[in-house]
Amino acid sequence: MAVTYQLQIGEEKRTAEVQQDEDGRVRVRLDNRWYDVEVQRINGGEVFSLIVEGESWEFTAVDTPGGFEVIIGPHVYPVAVGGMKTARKAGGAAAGADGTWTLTAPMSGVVVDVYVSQGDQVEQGAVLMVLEAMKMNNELQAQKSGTVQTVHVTKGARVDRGAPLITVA
Amino acid sequence: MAVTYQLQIGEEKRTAEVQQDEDGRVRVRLDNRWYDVEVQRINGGEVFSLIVEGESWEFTAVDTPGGFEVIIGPHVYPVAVGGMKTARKAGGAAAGADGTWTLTAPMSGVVVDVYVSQGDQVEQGAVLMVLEAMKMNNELQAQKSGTVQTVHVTKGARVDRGAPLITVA
Amino acid sequence: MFKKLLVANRGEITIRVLRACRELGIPGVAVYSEADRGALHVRYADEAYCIGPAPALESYLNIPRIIEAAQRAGADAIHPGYGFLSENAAFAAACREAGITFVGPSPEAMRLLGDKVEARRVMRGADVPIAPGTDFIEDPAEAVRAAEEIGYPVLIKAAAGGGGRGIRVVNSRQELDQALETARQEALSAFGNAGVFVEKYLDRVRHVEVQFIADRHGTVVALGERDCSVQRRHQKLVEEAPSPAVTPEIRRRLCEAAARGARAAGYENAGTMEFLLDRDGNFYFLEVNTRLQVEHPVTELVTGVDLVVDQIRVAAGEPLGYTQDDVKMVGHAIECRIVAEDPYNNFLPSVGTITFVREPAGPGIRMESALFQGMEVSVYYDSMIAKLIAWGADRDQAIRRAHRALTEFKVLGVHTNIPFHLQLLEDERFRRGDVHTKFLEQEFRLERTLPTDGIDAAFIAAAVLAAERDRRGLQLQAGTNGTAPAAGWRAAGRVAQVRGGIQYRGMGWR
Amino acid sequence: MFKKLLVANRGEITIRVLRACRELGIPGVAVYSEADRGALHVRYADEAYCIGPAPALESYLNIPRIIEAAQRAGADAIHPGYGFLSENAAFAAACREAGITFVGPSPEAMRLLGDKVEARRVMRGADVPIAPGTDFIEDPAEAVRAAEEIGYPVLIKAAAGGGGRGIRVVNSRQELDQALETARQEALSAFGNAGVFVEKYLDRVRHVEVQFIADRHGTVVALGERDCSVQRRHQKLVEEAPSPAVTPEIRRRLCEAAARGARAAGYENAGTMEFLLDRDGNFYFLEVNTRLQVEHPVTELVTGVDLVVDQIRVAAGEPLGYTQDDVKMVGHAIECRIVAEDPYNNFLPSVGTITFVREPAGPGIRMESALFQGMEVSVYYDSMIAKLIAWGADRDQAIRRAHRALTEFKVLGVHTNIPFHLQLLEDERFRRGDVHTKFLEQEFRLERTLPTDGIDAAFIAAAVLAAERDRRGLQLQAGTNGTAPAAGWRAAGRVAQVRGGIQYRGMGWR
Repeated sequence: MAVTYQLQIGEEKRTAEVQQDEDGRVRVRLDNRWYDVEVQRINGGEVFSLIVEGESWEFTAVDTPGGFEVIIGPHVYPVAVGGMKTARKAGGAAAGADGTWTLTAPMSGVVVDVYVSQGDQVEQGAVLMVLEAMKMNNELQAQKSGTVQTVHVTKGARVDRGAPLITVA
Repeated sequence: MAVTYQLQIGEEKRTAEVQQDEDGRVRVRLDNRWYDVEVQRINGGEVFSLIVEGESWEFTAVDTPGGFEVIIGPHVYPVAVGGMKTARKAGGAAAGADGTWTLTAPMSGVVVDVYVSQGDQVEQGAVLMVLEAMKMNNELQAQKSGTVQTVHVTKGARVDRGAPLITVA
Repeated sequence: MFKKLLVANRGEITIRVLRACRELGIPGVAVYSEADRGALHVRYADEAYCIGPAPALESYLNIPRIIEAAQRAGADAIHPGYGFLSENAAFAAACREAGITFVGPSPEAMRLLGDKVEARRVMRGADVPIAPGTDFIEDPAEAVRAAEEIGYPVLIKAAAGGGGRGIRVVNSRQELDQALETARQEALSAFGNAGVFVEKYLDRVRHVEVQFIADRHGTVVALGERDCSVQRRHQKLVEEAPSPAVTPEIRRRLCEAAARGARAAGYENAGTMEFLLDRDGNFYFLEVNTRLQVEHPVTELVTGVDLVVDQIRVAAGEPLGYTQDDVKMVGHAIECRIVAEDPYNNFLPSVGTITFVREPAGPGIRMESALFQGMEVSVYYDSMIAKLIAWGADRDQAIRRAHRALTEFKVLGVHTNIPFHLQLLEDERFRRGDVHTKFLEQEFRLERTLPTDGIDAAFIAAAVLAAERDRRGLQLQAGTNGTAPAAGWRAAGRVAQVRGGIQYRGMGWR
Repeated sequence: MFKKLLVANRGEITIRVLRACRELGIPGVAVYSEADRGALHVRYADEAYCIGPAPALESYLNIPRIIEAAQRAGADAIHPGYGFLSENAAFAAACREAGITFVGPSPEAMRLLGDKVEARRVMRGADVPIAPGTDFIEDPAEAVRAAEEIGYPVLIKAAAGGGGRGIRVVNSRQELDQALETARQEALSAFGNAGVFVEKYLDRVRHVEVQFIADRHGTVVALGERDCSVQRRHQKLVEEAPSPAVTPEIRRRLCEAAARGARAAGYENAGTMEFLLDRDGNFYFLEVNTRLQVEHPVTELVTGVDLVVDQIRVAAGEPLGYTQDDVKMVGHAIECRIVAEDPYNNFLPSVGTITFVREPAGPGIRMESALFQGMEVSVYYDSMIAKLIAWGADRDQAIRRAHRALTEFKVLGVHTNIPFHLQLLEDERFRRGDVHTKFLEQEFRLERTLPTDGIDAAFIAAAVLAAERDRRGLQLQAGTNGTAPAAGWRAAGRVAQVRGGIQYRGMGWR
């Protein structure tokens, strides 16, 4: 039995095929190359051990819309997975289906300053506002270039974690 | 709502009453004395935090036939609990309902020597046999004084963990 | 010795103090806010008392509730840890009034040194070098004269500030009037005290501080210096001992200055004198921290002294038991503060539940933390969740061990600054010891690169996970904070590069 | 330096060596049996290869499979750890033949020192004190003469034995003939070599050993002694450095003897020379362990040396880089071997799945383990699951820290000997340093007492658990190994006693 997926990390893309024979041996093809693979979930928990032709990797993984985040050492690999039958529904506050992006409050806090208004052009990485939380002023940046569509909050407002703050179209 | 239990650790006995009022406050009576008690299970896991009128205890617990083992620091308190509606069934290989006691193999290994035969009188603590496992010769002791009823194994036998070895009546 | 000691704090420092209590055979008492009922410091303590709701103002800063808990427990000593009430003279006074020993300096010494202008005066009198500057500025014209004399840029500092707060840089005459006015207003609103003064602004300097401890019997011992130049917005992130910039001769002068200053202030117990050190080996008094520091373990590792045990012993009136001549620094120690923040998203604090944690261990590694699986990292308290401290026979070994340990450290559920520390320890400038207090802000840039060999492993992992889910319905945790797939990431061939002497291959727990 | 290093071992020592590799920037390779697929050492390594089924004979003792794995990985060095193949000269020779550097002494030195009679001869020649005794005994009459001359009791020892194996005590002439015959037969069946010799039996002596390391360039350095007198059936349980019984003068003589002996044997890399030390300060050569010892960390903590890093460096041909004069012992270190066994049931090995583990940390504590939640402690391998090592400025502080750390150590799923260690560290005789190799067996008795205040807490806990189960169906793990409610337990008022300077109150994580 074999299944095929389209995988992507940043600019890198692979077509992957996963084969498992009767005695549990797993082989994975990335584009044209086959790998002998052994995976073991440790204690049914967060940690997986992966051995790929002698190379030993330890990873953990979490669900994301449209794929997984695979965490190896200090690095987080966001893997988009195409072709999965049972993918978690895409969506969520961060990335709208309509191509907009909404900045949400990463934690509860108080809005100290808002630097943009509706209609402003913003570049990815620009500081949009300052949220005070954990005794610190935290500058929140645009993760997308575009036009400010909505500013949901005003200076001095208390916001809860996850509250929409600014939408960029 | 209150429930009452008969508790015993070794020679020590207590009657315990547990009261919980609407806002979750718990009070426990041991014989004639009431204690204000706060218990919290940490992360739904193995560890409980118990605060008894300011004294802070951390414990873990496992089921035993007829009660619990409460583990506090390096100490294991075997608590027999009477009056529990949902007690785990007593029994198991170790203590027979008929008053016999059967020595079972604490690990897989090889029987190096058997020091007793059917009909022998043995004292609690006497070494009954030697089992080799983990590269060591392990002397297995009688946990009950009495008469050897059955010797289930012979010298040189390979035994699995849990296998009955010797029954004392 | 004390009958019972209460720690008026939370987190790793509370466990640090409770460990010292246990080693001394003194029962230890914890206090906790409603948010911390299940916290490790509560479980470690022999006794624990709730002192109020989650916000620190209502619990860990609540003096009456803490004194009440100490009285209920029958504690005859209180250790304040760091932060919270540790430099609050009113708290030390409240302890004294309640007949409880405050493990720290007297309220009088705390007040004296808490006022920066007073502290400068005392230090000047004790022949401790201070940066050129003024006393209180009453008249703006005075500030202008002083600034001209000192030479721009200058700093305007709040007398009641500290730890980098209440400081403004003034680059020219044009900025001065406005800056002075703003500084006064800010100082008044932040510290309840409008007093400000002018001080020379020193550029490209190192933050070097001397740990000292004094007993009631006249012994003052300086335990060498720590270098805390790796800071972001005045927040220390990496500290080490000894300083790569301090020669034995500078060390001798630093230690003598700190001891003179401590004596002049009538100081008892542990304290830290902070200095700025310029490239010519000149140092200038900055302030005294009248408490145990976050970074005290690096001093402990190179001197062998147990600062917390000694704090408790001298607070109980015991003589320190060693003198300046007994102090030898052996090897090198380095501390990495592990903070729950997202290094790739402007170091935003990261909150959530720790779903998995594995802490480093092994040769040369000391961990100080209160982490456990299931712990909530909340908005209420400081976001530092652990300290990783490494000792080595020399600086290079200490850095290698710290780096190795960072690769072992696994925390799931919140973001941490571990990637920042890894890159810093690989940085050639850092490894040469060539940093200053603005190094992070001006010269260091966190890379957003992913190792190439990890990319294929991640692809294989994702393919297997997808197949497992399709076949057997594999369940995983949902991603934290709805992290957006990082657009800025790019693959980079970091594998098998050797940079700054640390090889990337062998990053392990890869 | 090596391109890649394979560790032919498992468990904590493999992680210890892999950590050194990572700090040196050398990719590390693990091998594993089928039982160890999920083990920590496999996950820590950069590469990992399966070398056979669970039984050690088919995997960790399987020389061809290990050499094959090294060749497949392209490893140019193999570290054997301790146990398994670490003292197997044939393995060292097989490595050499395969063109792989064995991190340890030459096969020739291993063979020479592995033969006790040969080793005695070499040491006698190097002026190392040896216990009165014989060479090989061929003729029983020779044994009788020797025993009469030496004086009973005497030991009959297998020439090929070691680590306490193959030794019989003979108390009188009557026992001699029978003992000699049995010893020969046992030696033949156990070691494939019937050679035996007679040696003086020394009573109430200490086990003291000297760590040394030698490079290829003629440098031999002795790193001071360790005291390993706390043993049960020749199994070391607690080790410390320095020995409480060794004066600077004895230390100098011990170190000089060890260095002379190492030179005489043509020794390269790390080794340990074991001695018996009597109450008059006389010491007698016992044997040389031609490998890294379990207890090497106590030497590392007091000398600051990284023995594993140095082993790898000298195996690669580098000069050691320091001399005898550079070695300074600072403070005191003590190691507790944490073994999966039931101290209350005749120290029977305890097997099972680790369902929860929390390891100690904090000031002065170094942990070496490969523990994780979900780990299987199986019958196949050694039952030591962790090493807890504490450093203190003096012996008292090291003991207090070790004791404190033991109270923090929580392992569920198997029994451990932690209660034994706690009681040992509280024992007045141990705290005075007044022990010998038979102390545990002859003078120490593990108490089966439960602290009284814990009894009421346990009652309250059980009452609450019972109520939770009745109300809400609380689920708990089933007890391990069907432990019978211990009939021998009795309550005892251990609370608030101070014994041996350690107070029981404040036992914490109580």
